[in-house]
Amino acid sequence: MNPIKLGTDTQNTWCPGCGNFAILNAIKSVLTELHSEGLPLEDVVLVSGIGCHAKIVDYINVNSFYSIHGRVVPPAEAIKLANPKVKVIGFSGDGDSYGEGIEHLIFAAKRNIDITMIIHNNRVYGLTTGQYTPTSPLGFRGRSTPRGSMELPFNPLEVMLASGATFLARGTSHGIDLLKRIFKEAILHKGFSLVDVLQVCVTYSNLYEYYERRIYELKDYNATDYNQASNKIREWNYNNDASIALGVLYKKEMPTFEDRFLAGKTTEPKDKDLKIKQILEESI
Amino acid sequence: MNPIKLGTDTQNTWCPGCGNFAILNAIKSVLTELHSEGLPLEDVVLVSGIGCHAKIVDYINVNSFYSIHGRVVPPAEAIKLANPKVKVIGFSGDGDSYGEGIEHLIFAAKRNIDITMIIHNNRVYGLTTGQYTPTSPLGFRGRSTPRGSMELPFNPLEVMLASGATFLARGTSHGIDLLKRIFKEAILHKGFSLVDVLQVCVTYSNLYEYYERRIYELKDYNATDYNQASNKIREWNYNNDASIALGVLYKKEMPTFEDRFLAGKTTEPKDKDLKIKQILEESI
Amino acid sequence: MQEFSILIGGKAGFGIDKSSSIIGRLLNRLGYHIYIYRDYPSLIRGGHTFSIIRTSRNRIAAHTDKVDLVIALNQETLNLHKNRLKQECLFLFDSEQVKVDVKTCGLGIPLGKLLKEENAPDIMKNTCIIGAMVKALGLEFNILEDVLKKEIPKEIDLNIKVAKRGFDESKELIKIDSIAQKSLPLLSGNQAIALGLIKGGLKAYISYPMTPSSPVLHYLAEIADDFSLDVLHPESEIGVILMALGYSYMGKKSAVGTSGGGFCLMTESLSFAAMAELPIVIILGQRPGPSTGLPTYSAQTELHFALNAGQGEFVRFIVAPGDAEEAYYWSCVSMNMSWKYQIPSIILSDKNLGEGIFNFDISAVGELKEETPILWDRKPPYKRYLFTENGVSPLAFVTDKDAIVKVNSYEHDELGITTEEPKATMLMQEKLLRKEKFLLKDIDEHFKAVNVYGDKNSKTGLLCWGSNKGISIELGEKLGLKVIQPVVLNPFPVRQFQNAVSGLKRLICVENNATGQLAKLIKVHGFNVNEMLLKYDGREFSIEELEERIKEVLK
Amino acid sequence: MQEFSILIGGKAGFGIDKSSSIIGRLLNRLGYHIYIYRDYPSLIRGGHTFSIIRTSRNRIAAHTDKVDLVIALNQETLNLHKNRLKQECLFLFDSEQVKVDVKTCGLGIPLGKLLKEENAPDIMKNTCIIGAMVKALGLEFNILEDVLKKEIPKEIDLNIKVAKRGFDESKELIKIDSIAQKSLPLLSGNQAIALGLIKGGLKAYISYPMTPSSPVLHYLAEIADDFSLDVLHPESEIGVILMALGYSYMGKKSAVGTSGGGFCLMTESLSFAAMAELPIVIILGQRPGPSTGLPTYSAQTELHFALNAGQGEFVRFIVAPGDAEEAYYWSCVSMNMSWKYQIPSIILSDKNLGEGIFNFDISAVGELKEETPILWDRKPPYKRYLFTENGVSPLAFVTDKDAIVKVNSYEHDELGITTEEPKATMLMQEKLLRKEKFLLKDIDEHFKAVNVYGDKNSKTGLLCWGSNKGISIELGEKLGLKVIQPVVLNPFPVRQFQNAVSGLKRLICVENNATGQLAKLIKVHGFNVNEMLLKYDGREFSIEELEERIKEVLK
Ligand SMILES: Cc1ncc(C[n+]2csc(CCOP(=O)(O)OP(=O)(O)O)c2C)c(N)n1
Ligand SMILES: Cc1ncc(C[n+]2csc(CCOP(=O)(O)OP(=O)(O)O)c2C)c(N)n1
Ligand code: SF4
Ligand code: SF4
Ligand SMILES: [Mg+2]
Ligand SMILES: [Mg+2]
Repeated sequence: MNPIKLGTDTQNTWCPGCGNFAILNAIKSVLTELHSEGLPLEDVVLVSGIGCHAKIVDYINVNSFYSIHGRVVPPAEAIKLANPKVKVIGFSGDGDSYGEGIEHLIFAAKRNIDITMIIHNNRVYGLTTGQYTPTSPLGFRGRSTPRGSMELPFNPLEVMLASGATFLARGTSHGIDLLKRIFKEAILHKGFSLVDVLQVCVTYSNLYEYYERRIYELKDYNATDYNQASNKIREWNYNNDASIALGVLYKKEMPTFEDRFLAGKTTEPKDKDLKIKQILEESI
Repeated sequence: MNPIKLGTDTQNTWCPGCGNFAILNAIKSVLTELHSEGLPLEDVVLVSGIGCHAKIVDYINVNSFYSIHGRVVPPAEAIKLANPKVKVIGFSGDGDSYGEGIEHLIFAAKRNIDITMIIHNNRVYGLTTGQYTPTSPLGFRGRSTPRGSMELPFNPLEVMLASGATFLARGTSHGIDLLKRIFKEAILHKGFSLVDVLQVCVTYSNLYEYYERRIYELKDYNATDYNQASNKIREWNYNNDASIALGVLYKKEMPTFEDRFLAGKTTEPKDKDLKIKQILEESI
Repeated sequence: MQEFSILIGGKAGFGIDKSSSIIGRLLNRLGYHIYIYRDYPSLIRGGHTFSIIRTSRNRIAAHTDKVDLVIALNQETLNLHKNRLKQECLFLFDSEQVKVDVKTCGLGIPLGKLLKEENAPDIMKNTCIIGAMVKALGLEFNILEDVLKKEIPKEIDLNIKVAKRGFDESKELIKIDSIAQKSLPLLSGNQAIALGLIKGGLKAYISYPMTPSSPVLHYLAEIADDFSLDVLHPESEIGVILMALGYSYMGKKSAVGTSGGGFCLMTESLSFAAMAELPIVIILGQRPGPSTGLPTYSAQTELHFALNAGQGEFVRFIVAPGDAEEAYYWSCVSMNMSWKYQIPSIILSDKNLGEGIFNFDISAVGELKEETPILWDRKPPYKRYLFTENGVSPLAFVTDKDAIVKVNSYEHDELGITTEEPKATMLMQEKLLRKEKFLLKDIDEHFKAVNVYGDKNSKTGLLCWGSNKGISIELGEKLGLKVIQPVVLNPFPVRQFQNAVSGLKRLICVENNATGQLAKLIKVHGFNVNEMLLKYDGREFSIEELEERIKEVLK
Repeated sequence: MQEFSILIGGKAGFGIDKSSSIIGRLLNRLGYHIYIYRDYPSLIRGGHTFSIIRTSRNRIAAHTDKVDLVIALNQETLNLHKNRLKQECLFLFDSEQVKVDVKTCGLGIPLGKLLKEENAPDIMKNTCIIGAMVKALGLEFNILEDVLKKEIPKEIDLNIKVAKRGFDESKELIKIDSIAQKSLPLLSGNQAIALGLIKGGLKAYISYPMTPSSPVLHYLAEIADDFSLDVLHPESEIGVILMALGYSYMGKKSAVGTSGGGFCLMTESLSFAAMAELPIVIILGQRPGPSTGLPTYSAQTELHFALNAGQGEFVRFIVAPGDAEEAYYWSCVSMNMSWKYQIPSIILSDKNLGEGIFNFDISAVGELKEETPILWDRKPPYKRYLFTENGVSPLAFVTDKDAIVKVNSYEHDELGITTEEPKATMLMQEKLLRKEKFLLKDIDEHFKAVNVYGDKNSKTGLLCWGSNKGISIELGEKLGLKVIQPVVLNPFPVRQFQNAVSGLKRLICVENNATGQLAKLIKVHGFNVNEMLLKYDGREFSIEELEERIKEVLK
């Protein structure tokens, strides 16, 4: 195995101190690890949406699909179906995938298709200069809500659980070791996995201290117990002042969509033209 | 109060035996009742999407907004915000609102805006001649899935609960009395309410007998108990062979979006031009 | 007999559609050419549905108002269509459902009674009356049997029995001869598109149901196993096109199908496809709008939308096939062009083309093969957006060793990494747009992008596009007019079009819309039409109607 | 001084934008006309951002490449922009960040040190250097104070202190006089649009953030209370436009704002709005595409998309204002037209118009008032889609007694109930399209839809649209050319345009795109341009650049 160069020569344009750096570093280190364990990097595809988070694909020297806002999931699914041996990792924002494109997340979870979604959940639209998102707390003063947002956030992990996701985890951008462990486990999980990363946006929603006071890592926890998972996931609702559990919150083995979908798949006919001819003959 | 004529002269084009008739009759009778209790019918707006279900608005002689496929919820929300005294009832299909437009449902639930959504959940795309939907069982053979659908359905009530809905109920199209009771309670509920109607499509997915064997009505049930509701909602997952509970499954009092949003609202300035002039002066 | 038409009608749910296929096949096997026009409202049971099966010794692709035989499964059919009959009493009807007034006329069959005697379900009424029709046309019963086996494999024995009862109850009304002409396959335009895409190398078809394109989804789902296709129906049209782009990123040829409303939802990704240079073929089945409009009827209203959809400026290939052979041919070519130039292609179809039934003569289809796109020479470093003379960069795909394949919706450099530099932007915009010149040259030199029919010496031209091809040719020949049909609509084949119209004194444009969309398009290229014959009630022109309107302007 | 330009640059996050507003206001108060060009990449901190504040004794709306003063908050600014300076050493810089090579030149201020001494945060560097600039321009300190109070209400005392330190550390480099001209308000194009909509009766503004239109959302959210507006930011652009249509159904005037990608997602509802005859105003802020493209730069690439977006055929009103007054005026008119004709209006803006800062002279804006739509006469039965001569049906709204208001995306009858009848379809399609004739007449008779400037006797015309208005006028006047600017782009004001170009020998078209979209549009109406001066790198033309290109073609 050659030493690998995972960085690109592109200038990084995240704000100094941005939580995205931790995600970038964690994923690079996980990819390095997986590579050293035998995963060819040409079998990896990174997909991203539009937002600060999405720039991550410009910084990693691996196949990538820089999609449009809110649309990380459908190309990720197709890439998996087109070649199930490929590891597909989607990077998305809370505006991107919990807002504009939530429907795709729900359906990917429902299908239990084997892709990994890493959500840079900074609870703000960073790149468009600070508006509230679906996970911003009630009363969040952003540029579209100067009087404070009028809606409660939803709990994305709860929504994902209800939709059928088989791997759900939470990390923060200031706990890089945990992030690495979670990312690796998520990528290796066979089925739909989502990691909600409480990523600190130093510019528009600096919750560093807020999180510091509340987070704890799960210990002695059975992630395969649905009821326990459901309760743990609902412990903190992204608005109240409860403790915030970090780690793998839920995990279940289930048939994946690609297993079902590709199961009966035949190999391509040698003589396509002959088949077409047959069809035509039957149409007389 | 004059006797009211709720029907239109339009020819009904549903298949004979279609479960939509029950929904039509139930809602007409509820409107009649509400009218007799003092609700002016000009304060009611019906909104529908596109699909067999959606034709319902052509058959009721009340204000209506016949929207496009998947888009019942956003106009319904706006209508409520534009005039909070109006009762807004949305009629949608499982293809319409659980498929094409699921994101709007999630956000309306999240906002807890006071509209009522009645889902004609026949678990098939009726009007486009029988394809699987998000609530069709695994293996459903529709025109787009001749080998059987490859995905588990999701449980729409579970997704709605996770999204923040404050009123969730289930009825069937062959239990019209229950439907009437549920519809009325849903309409009177202050907050986002959704009724999942297991509506039989006699042509493409005739589950009449399947339901007949499994349904039961909730008795001695406390719909305000979240845990009980959560379990009850998950008792039948739209795919397994469990019993199917009917009635109001969950109910919670919460501030509505329009309460919050319109709370600080000022009345329109008498002299708009003066205000504009002031702004201009401040811009020198 | 030179030509012959049958109208069959009843409520939706009576199997009118199936019946028309059976009748079409039957007459097809007698050696006639066939065209079937289907007219049905947007509902599942009830309402009024009818089909006109027209047969002729010549190639046809249009229906006539007048028919030779009406088959009425209900009263409404007779009431609505009686006066279409060329000869007063040539109709067949369900004598239990239809009351015939004034004088006894036509031939009534007691369908309910016959079915009951055979213990057959109501849904077989159509088979029964088709049996009766076979006798009425003076044909042998046995020719129906095989057709029924093909069309209704389920409960075939009972169906045959029931048909035989109808046959026995009937009598000859008119005599149809079989003619010595080879029978050609019958395909809907949608089937032809599907097969053309397969011919072009389709690997994945992704679609959300929407009339009039859903039949492509249904058909490809059915034959998916035969061709090892991935056929998917995901959550929405937005999901559809983005999935398709995911496939094409992986080197798997993909296509999507929809109608106007769904196409709207795809426009953002159309623009993305162009920027990322991801090949994609879009079937855009037109129907009357705006908005939901008349879902099960036809229109030609999306030409300019297709030409201009999506933000930013980019190259797209747009074709409007006019019949099954062209649908097959140009669908394959669209796939080839999308991959050769890494651009989106749009196949402009409509309900009349998609759901009409045509004879399909593969020998009349030009030479076709799936083309291989330009591939990377495997010399690293791989540059996904390498600048080249014609703007097309060689392709590599994920899992190719030493190739890092980065596609991007932002403006990007050759490696696919985001850039906002003015100079880089300019160069990349020019790269994108440069393809058009080469594409146009390619089309102009290697394809018949503009067809000419009818009386080529006439000074009057009938200009048409898409599904008006068949009717225009027929009337052009009849009335001695030159017929011009551009199939490629973008990039517009100006030279070929110029040749086609040169020498004309007068150009009459026939379109299924209210504003004259093709007329407007050619105006940009400096051509003018003299008259526009427009129809925008959702129905296709009948021969009589268009003939009259042409004659009016020729007066 | 006739004119004077300052460039201020640094990293994003340094407050360059705010600084340019402060500088603009300051100079504005001296009696100069102002135009500010903002150039920034799509990132939040870092990168390179700059603004050019141009002042002149005359009205201007364009920037020059050459500037009189550069204010460099970092090294990059100096490196990149040094050679723009008219006089070599006229720059101000942060002496702790910027190394000046060769000879000591320019004026360095130790910002960090000064801030530290005042215990002020880093973010106030810009205030400090602006203080220094005030001295450098030979101005009194006190004129800055009031401007700072307006622009930075937070921690104003510290800001003033810090500015004063900069002032004291500085020295006069050049002398700017105040001139005896009334100061006009400064507005961005986006603000002017917002205020114009309010003038037109806006009740609800709904938007999902997207550059370059998000500032309209931010601004309206801020002033919502003052005008009792409902300002909403929902889940997606699809939700946005459908909510807006819900409001307009209820009789509340609504508008939405977006850019190309978001507009794509709105096209399905644009078509719906047309079919249901629900008024709606859409702000479409253009930026370079295709796809995500260059989010923070500018383009004029959506003209044909706007003209043709949405399935089916329908009438839309499209305007492209060229400066703040026009933005205000035509936004109000758009709202009026949408409600008068019950059609969608599109305000074609772009980043340069939307985020550029202009002087706003309300006295130069034409007569304007919010118009009342045609209302139902309250005689039942109410027919939402009553056939009328001009196609416009009187409006009633929910809660109106005895009116049942049914709107429908399907083809429908006068009551709003679905129909699929051919005759009814035809009539309803004609009703929809009939409005265009009346709208066009209205525009032609009551509005200046095509503006003419420059040397009206010149035989050479400069054709422009949207944000190229200002630069075209300036150069037209300088070079003696006639300038033609159609503001209404649909329905196209052919008569007025004809008048504007009549007598011209030569027409030169200036556009920020790569294909010449306006040139193509006028071609449909029978007009041709002789030359196209196109720019498609996302940046706006500078005076020098366009002047040179014009001179090149005039040679
Ligand atoms: C269809 C569409 N709508 C809006 C935008 C503008 N836009 C770009 S990034 C963004 C928000 C991103 O927020 P999030 O996903 O949370 O990413 P972050 O910047 O916070 O990492 C928006 C609204 C767009 N590019 N496309
Ligand atoms: C954007 C868009 N996509 C697709 C369609 C076609 N379409 C019309 S109805 C329908 C399915 C309706 O299914 P459902 O909501 O379950 O209603 P049902 O007919 O079963 O009552 C579809 C896909 C459409 N009208 N618009
Ligand atoms: S704005 Fe926030 S999320 Fe974006 S780069 Fe800066 S700190 Fe990170
Ligand atoms: S297709 Fe099904 S849902 Fe539609 S009208 Fe018929 S029975 Fe009802
Ligand atoms: Mg975010
Ligand atoms: Mg359904």
